[in-house]
Formats: sequence, structure tokens, C-alpha cells
Amino acid sequence: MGDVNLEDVTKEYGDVVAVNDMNLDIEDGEFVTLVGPSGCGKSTTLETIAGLTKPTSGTISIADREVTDLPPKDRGIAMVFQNIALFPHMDVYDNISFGLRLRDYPKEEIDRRVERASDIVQLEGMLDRMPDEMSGGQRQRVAIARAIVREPEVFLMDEPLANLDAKLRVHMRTELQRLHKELDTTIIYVTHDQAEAMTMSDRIAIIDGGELQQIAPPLVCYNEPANLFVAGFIGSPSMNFVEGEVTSAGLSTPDFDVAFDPEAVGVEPGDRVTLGIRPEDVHLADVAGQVAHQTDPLDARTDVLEPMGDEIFVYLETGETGDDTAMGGEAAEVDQLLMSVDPDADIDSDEPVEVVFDRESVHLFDTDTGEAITHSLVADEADAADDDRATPAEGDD
Amino acid sequence: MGDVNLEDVTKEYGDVVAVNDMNLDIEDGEFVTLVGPSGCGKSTTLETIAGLTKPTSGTISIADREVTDLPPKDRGIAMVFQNIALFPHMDVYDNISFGLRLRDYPKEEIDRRVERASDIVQLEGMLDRMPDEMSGGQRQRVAIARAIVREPEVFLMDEPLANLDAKLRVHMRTELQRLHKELDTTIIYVTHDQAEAMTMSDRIAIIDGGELQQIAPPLVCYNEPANLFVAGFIGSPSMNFVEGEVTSAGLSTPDFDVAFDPEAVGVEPGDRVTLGIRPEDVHLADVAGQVAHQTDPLDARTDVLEPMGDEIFVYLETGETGDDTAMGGEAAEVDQLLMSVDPDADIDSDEPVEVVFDRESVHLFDTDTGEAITHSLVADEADAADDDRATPAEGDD
Amino acid sequence: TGGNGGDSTATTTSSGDGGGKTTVQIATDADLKAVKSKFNKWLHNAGLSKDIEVEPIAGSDITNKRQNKYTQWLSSGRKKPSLLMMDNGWTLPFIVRDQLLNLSKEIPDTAKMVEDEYFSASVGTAKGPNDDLFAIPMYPDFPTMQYRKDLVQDAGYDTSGWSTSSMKWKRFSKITADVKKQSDVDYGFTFQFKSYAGLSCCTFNEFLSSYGGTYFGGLDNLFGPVGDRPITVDEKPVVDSLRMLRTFVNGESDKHGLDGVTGNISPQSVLQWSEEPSRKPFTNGNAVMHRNWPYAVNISGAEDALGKDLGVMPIPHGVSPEEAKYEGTGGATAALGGWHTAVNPNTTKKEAALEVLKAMTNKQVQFNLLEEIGWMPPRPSMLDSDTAKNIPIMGRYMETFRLAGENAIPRPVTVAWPQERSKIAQAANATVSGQKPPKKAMTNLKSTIKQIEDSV
Amino acid sequence: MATDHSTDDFERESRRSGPYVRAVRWMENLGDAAFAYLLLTPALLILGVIAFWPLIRTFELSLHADQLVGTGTVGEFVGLTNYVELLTGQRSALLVRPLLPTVVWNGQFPFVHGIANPFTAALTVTFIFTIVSVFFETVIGFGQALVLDQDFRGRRWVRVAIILPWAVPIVIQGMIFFLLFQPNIGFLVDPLQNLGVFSSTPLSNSVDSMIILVVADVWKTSAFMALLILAGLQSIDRNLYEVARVTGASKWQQFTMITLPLVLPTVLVAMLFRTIGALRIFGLIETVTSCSTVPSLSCLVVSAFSSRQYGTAAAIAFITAGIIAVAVSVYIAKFADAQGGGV
Amino acid sequence: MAQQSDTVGIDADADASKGPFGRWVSKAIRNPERVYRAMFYVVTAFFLFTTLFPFYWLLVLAVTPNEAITSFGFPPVPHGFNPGAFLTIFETVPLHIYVLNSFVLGITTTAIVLVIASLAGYVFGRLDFPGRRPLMLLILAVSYFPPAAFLLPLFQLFTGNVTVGLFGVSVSSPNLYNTPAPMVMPFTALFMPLSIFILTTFYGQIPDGLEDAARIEGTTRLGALFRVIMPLSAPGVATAGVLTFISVYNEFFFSFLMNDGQVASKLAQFFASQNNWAPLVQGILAYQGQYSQMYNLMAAASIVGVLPVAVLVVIAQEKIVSGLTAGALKE
Ligand SMILES: Nc1ncnc2c1ncn2[C@@H]1O[C@H](COP(=O)(O)OP(=O)(O)OP(=O)(O)O)[C@@H](O)[C@H]1O
Ligand SMILES: Nc1ncnc2c1ncn2[C@@H]1O[C@H](COP(=O)(O)OP(=O)(O)OP(=O)(O)O)[C@@H](O)[C@H]1O
Ligand SMILES: [Mg+2]
Ligand SMILES: [Mg+2]
Repeated sequence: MGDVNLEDVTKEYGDVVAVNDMNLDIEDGEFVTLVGPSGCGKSTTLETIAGLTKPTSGTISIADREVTDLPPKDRGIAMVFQNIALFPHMDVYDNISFGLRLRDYPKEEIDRRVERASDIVQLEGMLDRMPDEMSGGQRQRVAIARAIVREPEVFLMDEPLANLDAKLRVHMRTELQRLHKELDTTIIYVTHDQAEAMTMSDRIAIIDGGELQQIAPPLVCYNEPANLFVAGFIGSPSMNFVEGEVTSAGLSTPDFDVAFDPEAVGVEPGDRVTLGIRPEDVHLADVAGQVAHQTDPLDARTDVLEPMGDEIFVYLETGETGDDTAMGGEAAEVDQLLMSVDPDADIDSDEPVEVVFDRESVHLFDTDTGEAITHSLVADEADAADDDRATPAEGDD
Repeated sequence: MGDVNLEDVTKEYGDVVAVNDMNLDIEDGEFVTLVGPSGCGKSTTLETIAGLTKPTSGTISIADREVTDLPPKDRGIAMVFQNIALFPHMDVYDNISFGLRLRDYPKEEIDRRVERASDIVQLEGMLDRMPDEMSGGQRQRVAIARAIVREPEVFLMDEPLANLDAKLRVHMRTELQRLHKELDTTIIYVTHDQAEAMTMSDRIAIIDGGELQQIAPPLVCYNEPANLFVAGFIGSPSMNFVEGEVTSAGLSTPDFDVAFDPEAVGVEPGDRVTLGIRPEDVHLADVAGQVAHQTDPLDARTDVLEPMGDEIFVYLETGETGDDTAMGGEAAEVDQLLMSVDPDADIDSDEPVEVVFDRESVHLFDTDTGEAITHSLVADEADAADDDRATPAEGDD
Repeated sequence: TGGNGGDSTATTTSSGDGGGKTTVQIATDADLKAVKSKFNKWLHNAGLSKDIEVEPIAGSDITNKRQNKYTQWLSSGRKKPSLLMMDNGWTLPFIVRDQLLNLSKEIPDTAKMVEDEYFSASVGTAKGPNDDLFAIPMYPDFPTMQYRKDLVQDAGYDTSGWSTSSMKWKRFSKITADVKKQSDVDYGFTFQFKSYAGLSCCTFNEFLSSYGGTYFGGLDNLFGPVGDRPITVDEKPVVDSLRMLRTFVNGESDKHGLDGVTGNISPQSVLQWSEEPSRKPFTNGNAVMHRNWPYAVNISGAEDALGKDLGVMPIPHGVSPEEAKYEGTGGATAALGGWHTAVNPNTTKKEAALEVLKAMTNKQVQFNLLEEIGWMPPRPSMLDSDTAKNIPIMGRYMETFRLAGENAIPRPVTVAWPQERSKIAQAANATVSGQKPPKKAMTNLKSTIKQIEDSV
Repeated sequence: MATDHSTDDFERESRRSGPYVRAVRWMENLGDAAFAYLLLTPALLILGVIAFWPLIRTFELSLHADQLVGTGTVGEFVGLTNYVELLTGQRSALLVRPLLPTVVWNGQFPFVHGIANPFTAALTVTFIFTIVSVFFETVIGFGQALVLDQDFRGRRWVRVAIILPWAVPIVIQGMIFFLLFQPNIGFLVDPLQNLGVFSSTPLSNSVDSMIILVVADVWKTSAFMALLILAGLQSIDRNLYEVARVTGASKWQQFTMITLPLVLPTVLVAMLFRTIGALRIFGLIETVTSCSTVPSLSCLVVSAFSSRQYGTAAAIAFITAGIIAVAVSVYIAKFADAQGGGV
Repeated sequence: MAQQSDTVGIDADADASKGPFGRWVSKAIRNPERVYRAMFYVVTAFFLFTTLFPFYWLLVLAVTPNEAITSFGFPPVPHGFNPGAFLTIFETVPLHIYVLNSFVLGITTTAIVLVIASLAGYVFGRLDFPGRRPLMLLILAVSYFPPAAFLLPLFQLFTGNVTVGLFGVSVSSPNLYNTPAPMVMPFTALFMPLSIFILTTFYGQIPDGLEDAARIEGTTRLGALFRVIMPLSAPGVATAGVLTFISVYNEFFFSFLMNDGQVASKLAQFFASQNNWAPLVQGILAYQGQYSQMYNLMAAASIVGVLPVAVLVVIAQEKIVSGLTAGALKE
């Protein structure tokens, strides 16, 4: 009923290509989140699905019906806009019930639904406020209520929780998920909040420069990013990248070497490869007991410590010289590694430490194309391990 | 120079009390973040400081000058608005340079500053776009650039990063912090993002229902929340609360008991007390070796697992019956505990586990007033431990 | 010969609407509309079939507007109204455009009677080029000189005989200046000399005629032929009349003034005055002499205004009729105003309309109209009647009116007149205001008029 | 929220049918251009019948000679003769060219000195009137709109008072000013004459009359400006002023940098229409002074029309329209700028 | 800036002399809002005086007997007092019927203009299509012509003198003279361009987001126009409406030539459609005679005629400054 398909959709605004040859197959009842850097084309994608803007080329189908030329009102969708777009001349009740009143729902039905929706977004006492008498977050909640009250086949939500505080976000997330289950609708969701993307979605679509980079379940994106962009984008703080060259013994970077069998992962000596390692997969050598497969310890020096409450981010300097010019443009990052440690860890800023990587979580990417080569250096078990880790995500939906 | 003082500031909109008797002393050069639930009065507080709205009562001083009746332009402030509010008839360059042009800065100076600011917010190539040709995040960045280009004494920023993706947020945070240092300005910042509040602020002010709940350095708020509201608000996922009654041996809750010496923490048997424990301070009994002071293990059953990539949230059921009626309203939460474990932890949903609390991190609150009683059950060392933990935060600024 | 006229077709009237009432619309003014039912009664008394009902429609009282409206109506072939009341100043254009019913053909007897009995000047403006009659005069209008009899007498002048004989301008100006000096009024002689249609057709026309001048040579050229008639606006009588006015307004020191007349008797304001603004000071007792239409007599002669202190005399003159070069000029002159009634040729109720028209020529009807709404009867003889003399206010001055009517000069209405009149008005106004020397102005005017005449 | 799928949007939509729904669907699926033309149909239809068709007929008239005698409306076909003769001054004698030349001799109107062609004179008079009165209307109207935009006690009534002149019929407006400057009635004539501002008969003096006309026109039509500009002011997002205030803009700067550019399109529309109106000024002239004192372009048209010179009148009407079109194109260019490439 | 330092100078002097004005000035310097306020009141008073004075003059004329309308001094005060003029005007002609006619014509025209102009304003303000600019200019061009340019053909059209050959049958136009149609239609055509331009600018300023939201919620494009864009442009729509209505109310060209000036003499006849729809302007001119101009009656009639419009303005201005004051067009 509510599946959404984009086929070769391109949208250009003059010179700007906002969406470039996008192909998306979203199944009925699926919860898909679009993520990507600011200006990458998320909102534009939603707008083409909604029918608010005609794609320059390509076709869109909803529920197996081609809708490219159908007006928004006939597409069976509801949408929460990034810019909220409340009707300033209507009070909250009228804003929420607008779509229902258009369809001549009976008064009681409207009242019931509005009450229900305003309950969900916790706006009970405010039905007769005007939009300009509300706080930013309250307005955003009205926008959400306006969408959910319609109970459509497909929801499009463009950063619907951007202005809400953590507590309310968690609440709204749960409510949206419940709604998703209850109404069995398809939800296409844009967020810049990783936690949201991670916890709510069946699949995450990562977009960059208008192009789809990867669409996969959250943990697959996290653990097996399709390319450098996805790897760097998903996860906060983001993955550490170190450029290097494959030798017969593994990878050699300006600051350290990592040993592995090139053949086993499918690279050849001389290939330019980028190593990726997440902060939580970098461990202090002395407390790395739990980590089954470690790399050789490497020397580093702690720089800044960033305590986050439940963890501490440690910026490490791995280069000996701090000479930035060594590798050109990206060089500055090469000799900095971010590590995440327990808050109880005994560590101080500006002291020498030894760290190891978890070999099971070392990613290799082709430096030139950015494509992923492998997601684990524990060659034999690589696939098995990946499967294991993906499990919880699939068990989630 | 840039210190900001609010004295007994109250702002009412008709019946709605948006800000209630607020007292804030913000020092020159300080970075203070206002947090609180949606609609709690954060934006209104900023607006009274900016002079956009006259407080119903109370006085405001900036730089030791009373400014309550001064127009905004004479207060030496710059502001990023929650609703962005770009000038629709000006392109990006004109929007950013607005304040400078007002002050007849020489053209070269304006160009230089605009370039610098647009660099910071990564909008280099877009200076001649009109606001309606930009994405939500891009607009927000223009709004930020418009404020920072002015280099005023005091910055007011109302959720300036709400529409930005994680990568850009991190970048913007660093930039804002650098700016803060460089210009030595006072920044009053509203955000609903805990990480932001934690990493950027010298102090966090937590507001609820228009009233200031606590203002303190981030880790103090995290580790020594002044009351139940702050404890529950700060930290994501939020602290677990369990209501109980003080006995001579400690605390007794419907599902478990925690032993301590009531006298040492200053409560008396019979007091109604709420225990608070953060998810990361709940440990699986078998891997809790590092935790120095543990409570007695208690039996629980895992419910849902929520994998987050770098940690897993485990929902625990501690009650034996699942009987919700036992303690009335708040009962539903009583028998659910959230625990955060390492992603490598060997745990599955719906299986019995034994967990312990870190006694150093058990908080007690007066159930009736909500006021904090103690933040550690390791009675003798309570103060010492707290001091230790606050240290990194202070070393941070 | 009574108003019922000689035509005996009265009985054929009810032909129209199968025995029912026929309503004949007549486009007229608010005055007649106000007495609608009486008017019908009078007509029925005069022999109009009871099946015919007359319905007056009040048009604009601004004569140009009325003309424009009729132009619309007739050009678009509207069938209603059947009867149209037309200013004698612009009936001719409709006639030459064949937009009115030829009455000499339709009701020859009535037409003959009208030509015989009515003020000939009035009839002249209702005739077509071939001398056929196209409209029947309803009431004429002719200006007189109205004055403060009390002041004049107080100043020692005997006014007996003034009402029927016209004095010379020289004497007039001297008396005016003298009376003005002796009393405390602000103005001596007030008249209308604003640059508007009424200046060319009437005020100026009167002044220049009283000096024996004309616009287009002899009076038989008044209605044409356009382009083939002399243009005489630059002749001495015309120029003299302007010089006289300059003296009136600017004083005797004006080097373009007229010798012999006394100056400074008229205010500059006359250059901006049309009828009403000029009348007000006089009615209020603030002027000695005032040139205006009969309606002003009715107002100023009212008891709460000047009452019996109002005197009326013919317009003064510059030269006597004998001295004048052109027949019909010189001596007392009065510009002819007044209204006709014509028949819409497109009407579906022609017979009934003609019946109404005939009934309106009835003397009793005309007396009734005089009494009720002050319409002057169109027959000179009727002004002499006792009935007329017994009318309140107006009745007192009937003699003078009759004289004025007999000396009336029609306006030179041709197709070219609308353009010519505005040129004349400008030139005359500008001359008196001192902006142009009279002779030069009139020479210029002559060439302008020549162009207009040639272009038609 | 009982998952009552019978009330589903999709189903509700598909359950509906019939010609109405089909028509709506059809309309919704039209491209921008087709939709635009569809919505413009009623406007173009009524303008077609009531405006364009008559104009074409009138244009036909303008290609024919005048016919003053006889039954027809116009004479034979003469092509562009009417236009040529009008513009070259050969019809001058036929047009109202009232008092202006006399004024020229007086040297009071130096810039139209020696204009013998009434057409050129009318053009000059019309342009001067237009420029001066539109300028003052705009300035005063803007001022009034700014006053009305404020919040103060009794503003409701002040607003009514300021808008009221616009509601006064032209005949009355004319009467008011006619009586104000009529010697021996109006109380303004003597003092102004004593001050040497006006002559003793201002309404028959072209220069004085122009000033009076401008005053009368400004009195009435400033309200038009004020009304439109007020509406424009009201539509500006008040948040922008907050931003500006915090950024340090003074009241004046807020005005020039925000208010002005944002109401500029509205102001230009108002000025555009006032300019067109002023270029066609007729009724006021007729009621206050007369076409012979201040002959405007429309005076020429109307006087020619009422003397039944239909060919000439039609030609002047079209020439007038041509002149207005030229003036308007200036605005249109500005307007396009202000709208950001709109129009 | 220079001005400010000037006032500071005055401030110092005044404070020294301690006059009441000086005190006010020094207070004003400390609180410039006071200066703005004072200036504001001065300006407002000035505007009030200049706009209202002619109305006062009208009132003076209305209560002065016609004969006494002469030689007013300054300030003008009524010569005599004759409020009876306000009754006379109703006795002489049925002024209320003229007013009623004008209202009917005005409201009909305004309604038609607002609907049609809204559609056109939407098109020009919010859609991009080839031919947009030429079409706009074409519509605007209607207003370049003096009304006289339309008259001849229109009069023929409305008096049934235009025949059109349609499929071999020739149909002649209906005779509509003395009905509202031949006035309403030219009014519509003549006043529509203004409304189209006004609405184009206002509709063009509504953020796209709001129209998008309405369409997502289930309106058609037209639905969004009438349910969201129009209400949000309330100031513009109300202004266009008021301007159209007032223009009709004051129009004097077609108002004269498309009816014979007759009206029903009583309300009953009005409803029995014995009415030739002559509007107010005709009514006012009914007091104007060939020679005698009843200035006092015309003035009184004008005051009476302007009053209903004043009421309308009171009502409409609420719309023009409606609750949008606080939020205007933010999304
Ligand atoms: N103009 C107004 N009229 C009435 N109530 C208002 C007005 N503006 C704000 N409020 C109310 O005041 C309270 C505080 O609003 P404020 O905008 O300060 O909240 P906030 O803390 O910024 O919330 P958010 O995080 O959602 O932006 C809210 O309950 C809001 O509804
Ligand atoms: N009307 C327009 N004209 C020109 N360019 C546009 C227009 N609308 C959007 N763009 C550009 O298209 C690109 C994609 O915009 P879009 O709004 O889809 O981004 P987004 O992914 O939603 O970003 P954000 O997270 O910042 O909201 C941006 O670079 C933007 O500048
Ligand atoms: Mg977006
Ligand atoms: Mg807020």
C-alpha cells in the first residue's frame, strides 16, 4: 500500500543539482531515515516525493501508482516541514484540524483526533493559542500533530524534532514509533540526529551532494559503511582516518604500521588505502584485555581531554614531529586520533600513552574512489563477525 | 565588560508566566548555556536580555549598566534567532553584512569579515544566493554568520545549530568556542542538545516552567544535580529514579533495598526518598570488577536491547510481578531500570541478570520537595569523590 | 388660435397599446418631474387622451451632460424616451444629424402655428437647414439687467421708464459708479465672464451685439453655412465691447480701455464667475447692477431677498440698431436661452408622443408651467396677459422680459460651434483679464475660427 | 484513533468521483503554464469583451475622418491622417487650447514658452501635474501610512479620518476646492492674494489653478497611497525588525533597510496607478476650474468626443494611451527590480 | 548624528535656565522615545488637520443656507444655521435610494473583481510561465485609456445594437441599459487591473512553505489560494476591496451614461425592481440646476453619502490591520 519508489530522480535549480539520479525503493510500512550533510538534498527529495516540486527528470511511484504528475493532495501523504510552516492566521486547533476539515470529517471525529494528536505531542492546554504565541518547540509539535492527525499511508518528516529537548525527543520518538506500528504507515524521515536515525529507522539512507551513498539498516551503516563518506558521516564523534600505502606486511602510514595479510583482504602492495577506526575501537594498551584481536601497540601522546559525562574523548597525537606538510592537505588529520575511554579511566592530558586498535573493527577504504575494501582485519572471521553484529539491529524491527 | 545580570526578572504573557523571578549572574567572558524543556522560557529569557521584550518586572544589567529600558541596539549584543529570520529581500552577503553596513564600516573591512564568517560557517560559494534558495541548515548558518560578524560584547544564541548535521555541529561548536576565546565575549546559548551543553559551556543553567533550577558547571549539573528535575533532565538517556522509604538500614523500595547509613547522608528512617542512578552506573554484576563500591547485586530480567553503535541500552525489569498499581502514578517507572553496557557485552534480551549500582554514584532526593540530599553513598568520601570528578570539567576551560 | 392647435388627429391617439395606457417618457429636468401628476392633469385638461400618460425623466441639469447623454441615446438608436427636452443651444447638431423627427412633416399645422406665434428667435434655433421645424420651444430664457432700485433711487436717479427702455453703456457705467460710491456696496456691476460656454453664447455675445458687432456677419449666417461665411470678430464693435469691459474691470487708466465709459465698476472676480457665484453678492444686496437670467429675478425678487427693491431693465447698448452695421444688432440685446421639446425618431410611440407635444402648446398648460415652475411662456403675447402679470415676483417684470424676448439674439449654433465657443471664451476672458490687447486677441481669434470653419 | 481505514485519504479520494472531482483533478494536473492560462481566463474574458473589443472599435474610429453632419458616426477611412495631423499641429485649431498660451505671453510658464501646439501644451501641463502631485502623494501617503502603522489610542479613528478623503466623490472634491478659491466665497483667495501667492482670480489663472489642482488631488489621493502602503507595512514579518533592532539598526536604518525595500513593490504599484490616474486627469479639472484653464490630455479627448469629432477623439485617446505606456514602462522596469525579477 | 549633538547643546542651555521646556527637553534627551512620541503627535495632528479641514468646510457649506454661501472669513464659520438641509436633500430626491444603488453596484463589482483578480494575482504572483510579463502589461494597458475611449462601442453593446454572427445565426446583444450590468461590467474591467497588481504583490510575498503545507494537507492549488494565501494577504485583499468599492462609489463616467438617472422613489419600489440604478453621484448632481447650484444641498448630500463609506472604512481597516500585526508572514 504505502511503498515509495524513486527512479532516477534528478532535481536541478538552475546550476545547482539538488538531487542527482536518486533511486530509492522504500517498502510499505518501512521507516527510512535520510541523513546527510546540510544542503545535500534531503528536503528536496522529500519535496519531490510529496509532489511540491516536480523532478527535473525521473519518476516517483507511491503504492505502485506512478504519481510524478499527481498533485500532493492525491498522493496520500502527510508531511512535517523543516521550516514548520504553521498557518499564522489559525490557532493551534485549526492548524491541526486543517486537513480533516478540508475533507469534511464530522466534527466529533475531528475533535477526537485533534485531542489525541495534541496529547501525543503534549500540547493539550494550548489548542486556542496562535502560532506566534508559542515557543519554537511548541510550534514544531503543532506541525507534527498536524501531520499525524491525518493518519495517511506515507509520512514525510523533515527534521521534526530539531527544536525539542532531549526528554521530549525521546518521548516523541517513542510515540512516532508507536504510531508507525499502529497505523502501519511508511515513514520517510529526515534527521541530523544520529541517535534518532540509529534507534528509529529500519534503514538509513545516507546522501551526499544529492547522491545516495548507501541505504542499509543502521548497524550495517555503522559497521560496514559503503565508502569513506558514510564511514565518516555515521558515528559521533566520527571515525578516525589514516592514509597509507599497502606493503607486503600490511599498511604503512607515516606514523605507524598495521600488520595484516594484504591478500586476505583483497589489496595489493602499493595500493593507496585509507584506514578507518572508530574512537571506541581505539583502546589504551594496558586495559585492552577484553579486546580479542589487537594491533601492535603504538605510541601516542594525549592532547585534549573532553569529558562527556558517560565517556571521555581523548585526542591523541601520533606523529612524532607534528610536521603538517608531510602529506599535503589531509595531513593535519593524519597525526591526530580520537579515542573514547571510560570516565573512570586513569588518564590525563599531555602525557604519553600506548594505544591499540581492535583489529575486528579496522576498516580499509580505497583512497582514490573512497569505496570500502574491508571492515575487519581478522580476515577469516570478517564476514562472520559482521553478521553477528548486524543481528541486534535486525532484531529491533 | 560583558557581564550580564538578571535580577528578579519575570515575564508574563497574559496568563502565561514565561519567565518567573529569574536571577542570573553571568560573568564577563563566560559561556553559559540555557537548557530546559520546550516552552520553559529559554527564548523569552534571551529576548528580555536582548531588549526585544520588556520584562513584566525585574531589572537587567549588562556590563554593570542597567539596560532594562535601553533599546536593543544600545546593549552591545548580537543574537541568533531560533526562527532564523533572514531578511528575505537580501542575499546572503547582504544578510551577513547587515550590521556592519549599519555602522558604516569601510567596504574592505566588511568584505574581510563577511569572508571570514562565511568561512567559519562553510558558506563560501553562496554569498549571492537569496534565502529562499537555500536549505534549512544553510539558512541557519547564515543566521550564525550574521551574528558573529559583528564581534559584540555579548552573544545570544537560540538553538543556533538545531538544523545542522552532526559533522557540521561539531565543526561549528569548535568554531564558536574558538571565537569565544578569541573575542573574549560572553555567550549565552540555548540548546536542547546535551552534548553541546556539556562540551561548550562554562556553566549550564537549567530552567523549568520559567524558573531557574540550577546553574553550575556541566559536570556539577551531571554529577550533583540540585533536584530531581535537573537530575532527570541532564543526561541522556536519563537517570533512573526509584521511590522508596528510608529504613534504619538504608533505603527500601518495592523491588529492592539499598543499604547505607541514614545518619551519614542526613536522612531519617521514615523519610520518603527517591533514589537516582544513571544507566552507566548500573553494571552487570559479573563484569563490575572495576567498580570500587558496589551495592548488593539485585535480580532483574532484561527486556528490550537498544544497540547504539558504541553502547547498548538495556531495559531491565526489576519488579517480580510487573504489578503497576503498587505505588500509584509513578509506579510504571519503578520497576524499569535502564542500563548502559559495552557493545561487546555478552547479553541478550529477555534473560535473567544480576546487576549492581555504583554506590559512589547513587543520588538521593527528597521525594516531596525534589531537592537533592546526597550524590554518593560512600559516606566518608562523598565530598572528596565529588571534587575529584569535577576536576576535569574545571580543567577544561 | 388656441393651444389645441389645428390638428384634429387627437382622436387617433389610443392606437398604440391595444386600448391600455400608453406611457410616453419625456426626458426633462427635475422641476417638471416634481409636478408630474399636475402636469398630466394639465395636459389631459388640454385635450390629451386620458389613455396617454406622460412620465418625465429628470436628466442632469448640467446642459453639456444632458447633451452628451442624448447624443449617446440617439446615436445608439434607443427607443426611449420618446420626447426629449433640448437646450436651444444644441438642438441644431441633432437636427443636422437627422436624429430628430421632422415636425413640419408630421404635424404641419402645429408647426405652422408655432412659427407664427412663438418668439421667432426661439423658433429659429429649432429649424433645420431646409426651414423645417424639428422641435417645439417649451420656454425661452433671456437675460436682463437687474439692479438695486432702492440704491439707485437713493442716489437721486429716476428709474421710471427704465424697465422698458435700454440705456447707453456710457450712462449705465456712470450711474453704476456713482451709486456704488454713494452706497456701501462692494460691487458695482456684476456679470459672468469666466472662460466657459456661457461667455461665448451669451454674455459676450450680448456685449458685442449691443455695439453692433457679430461673430459671423449678418444674423442670417448664424446657423451656417460653416466655412462660407465671413468671420467678423475682429471688427470694431467687437473690439469696442472688449475695451469697454476692460475699463469696467481695470479702470479708465487701462490703455486698451474704451474712452467715455466710467471705469472700475466691476471686480476682477467676474473673470471667474459663472451665473451662481456672480448672483450671490447681488442677491445679498452687495452689488448695484447685475446681468443674469430670469431665474435670478425669481430668487433676488423674493421677499426675504431684495423684494420690491429689485429693478429689472433691458441690457444697455453701445450703439442703436440704426447705427449698427448688421441687421438685428445694436440697441438692447438679450442672448437667447431656453429649451425645446423634440421627438425621438426611433420611438415606438410616435403618435402618442406627437399628441403630448401638441397638448404642450396649449396656452393654459404654459401658464400653469409659468406659475408652478417659472417656465416663461414661449409666445410673446402671453407675457402681456394678466395671467402672466399676476404671477408672484416674475409677474412684476413681464414687460421687460417681453422686450428682452423680442430683442433676443440666438447663439450661432453650428457643428463647429463647440470648438469655436471655447476659443472665443478664452480669447475674450484673456483680453479682459489684461493678458492680451483686444485688437490683437480678436485678430488671432479670427484666424483660429477660420481654421475651425475650414476644417469642418 | 481506531485504525479505521474507511476514512483513509486514499479511499476517500477514490470513492469520490463525478464531474466536479474530475474537473479538480484535471486542473491540479495541469502544468504551471496551462494552469496559469486557465486562471487568467475569466479576467481575460471580461477584459476582452469590456475593454479590448471596444478599444479595437475605437481604434477603427481613429482611422476615420470626423463626421459632424449627417447620420453616420464617422466619415471615410483616412488611415493615420488623424494621428499625423494631431502630432504635427494641423488640428490645433480644433482642440481646446485654452488659457495656456496667454499665460505663456505673461512669461509665467517659462518652460512652455511659445508652445503653440495645444497637444504639446496639454502634454506639458499633464506631465507637470503628474510629477508634482504623484511626488507629494507618495511622500504624504507614506507619512500617513507610517502614522497609521503605529499603535496609539484612537488610531482607529485617525485611520478612518485619513482614509476618508478618498471616499469623497470627485464632484464633491471639486466643489470643495472650487468654493475654497472662488472669489467672494472662499476665504482663501484674499489672504493668498495679499501674500502675493495667487492672483485675484486663481481659478482662471493656469499656474494658480495647477497648484490648486495639485493640492486637491493630493488631499484626496494621499489616502489611496496611505491605504496601500499601510497594507504593505502590515505584511512585513515583525521578526525582521527584532533582528534589525538587535543588530543595532536605528529607527531610520530600519526604515531604509527593511521597511522601504519590503514595501517598495507596493509603493511602486501605488505610484504606478496614481501616475496613470494623474496622466488621465479630467474630472477634477472640470469641476474645479475648467479644461480651458488647465487643459490636460484627457480634456482634449473629452472635448473632442463631446463635439462629436469621434475620429479625432479616438486618435487622441490612443496617443494618450501611448504616452502613458511610455511613462508606465519606467515603473515596470523598476517594479521588476523590486520584485526580484518578477512581473 | 549632527542633529543629535545639536539637541545636546540645547539640553545644556535649557537645563541651566530650568524652564519647563528645558526640563522637558532634558528629559527627552535621556529618553528619546519621548521625542519620537512628541514628533509623532505633531505629525498626526498635522495630518488630521489637513485631511479633516475640507470636511469641516463641507459641513460649514451644508449648514449655511445656499443664499448665504458667500464671503467666508477665516476660520470659516457657518453663515446662519440651517441643519434642515440634511432633511431637504431627502425631500428633493430619494438620496437613500441612490446610496443603496451605489452600494449594490459597489459590492457586486468588488466581489467580482476580488475573485477574478485573486485568480490573476495568484497567477502573476506565484506562477512562472511564458507570457507572464506581456499578459500583465496587456491587462495594465486597459487603464491607459481615458474612459471615453470605451464608451461608444460599449454603449452600443449594452443597448442591443451589436450583432454577432454565430454559426450563421446573427445574435444581437441584449439591451441592458438601466440595469446594473452595463455599469458593473465596465467598472470591473476598469478597476480590475489595480486589484490584480495589488494582489500580485501581496500574494507573491507569501512564503511558499505555507502553500506547500496547505497542499500537503489536501487542498488543491486553488484551495490553497482561498484558504491560506488570501486570508494571509488580508491587508492586501481588504485594501484592494476598499479601493475598488470606493472607486465604484465615486465613478462618474459610466455612472452617468449607462442609466437614465432615474431611481425608485421608495424602498418598496426598489425591491419591486422599479429602479434604474442611478448611483450616488447622479443623486448629488441632482441638486445642481442649470444655473443654480445648491451648494448647501450638495454638501449635505456628500456628507450623507460619505458616511456609509466611512462605516465601511471603519470595518475594513480592521481587516487591513488585522491580527497579523504580531506575526505577519512568518512561516
Ligand atoms: N507572545 C506570546 N503570547 C503568549 N504566550 C507566549 C508568547 N510567547 C511565548 N509564550 C509562552 O511562553 C512560554 C515560554 O516560551 P519560550 O519561547 O521562551 O520557550 P522556550 O524555552 O524557548 O521553548 P522552545 O525550546 O520550545 O523554543 C511558552 O509556554 C510559550 O507558549
Ligand atoms: N529554490 C532553490 N534555488 C536554488 N537552489 C536551491 C533551492 N532550494 C534548494 N536549493 C539548493 O539545493 C540543495 C539541496 O537543498 P535541500 O533543501 O534539499 O537540502 P537539505 O538536505 O534539506 O539541507 P538541510 O539539512 O540544510 O536542510 C542546497 O544546496 C540548496 O542550496
Ligand atoms: Mg532541509
Ligand atoms: Mg525557544
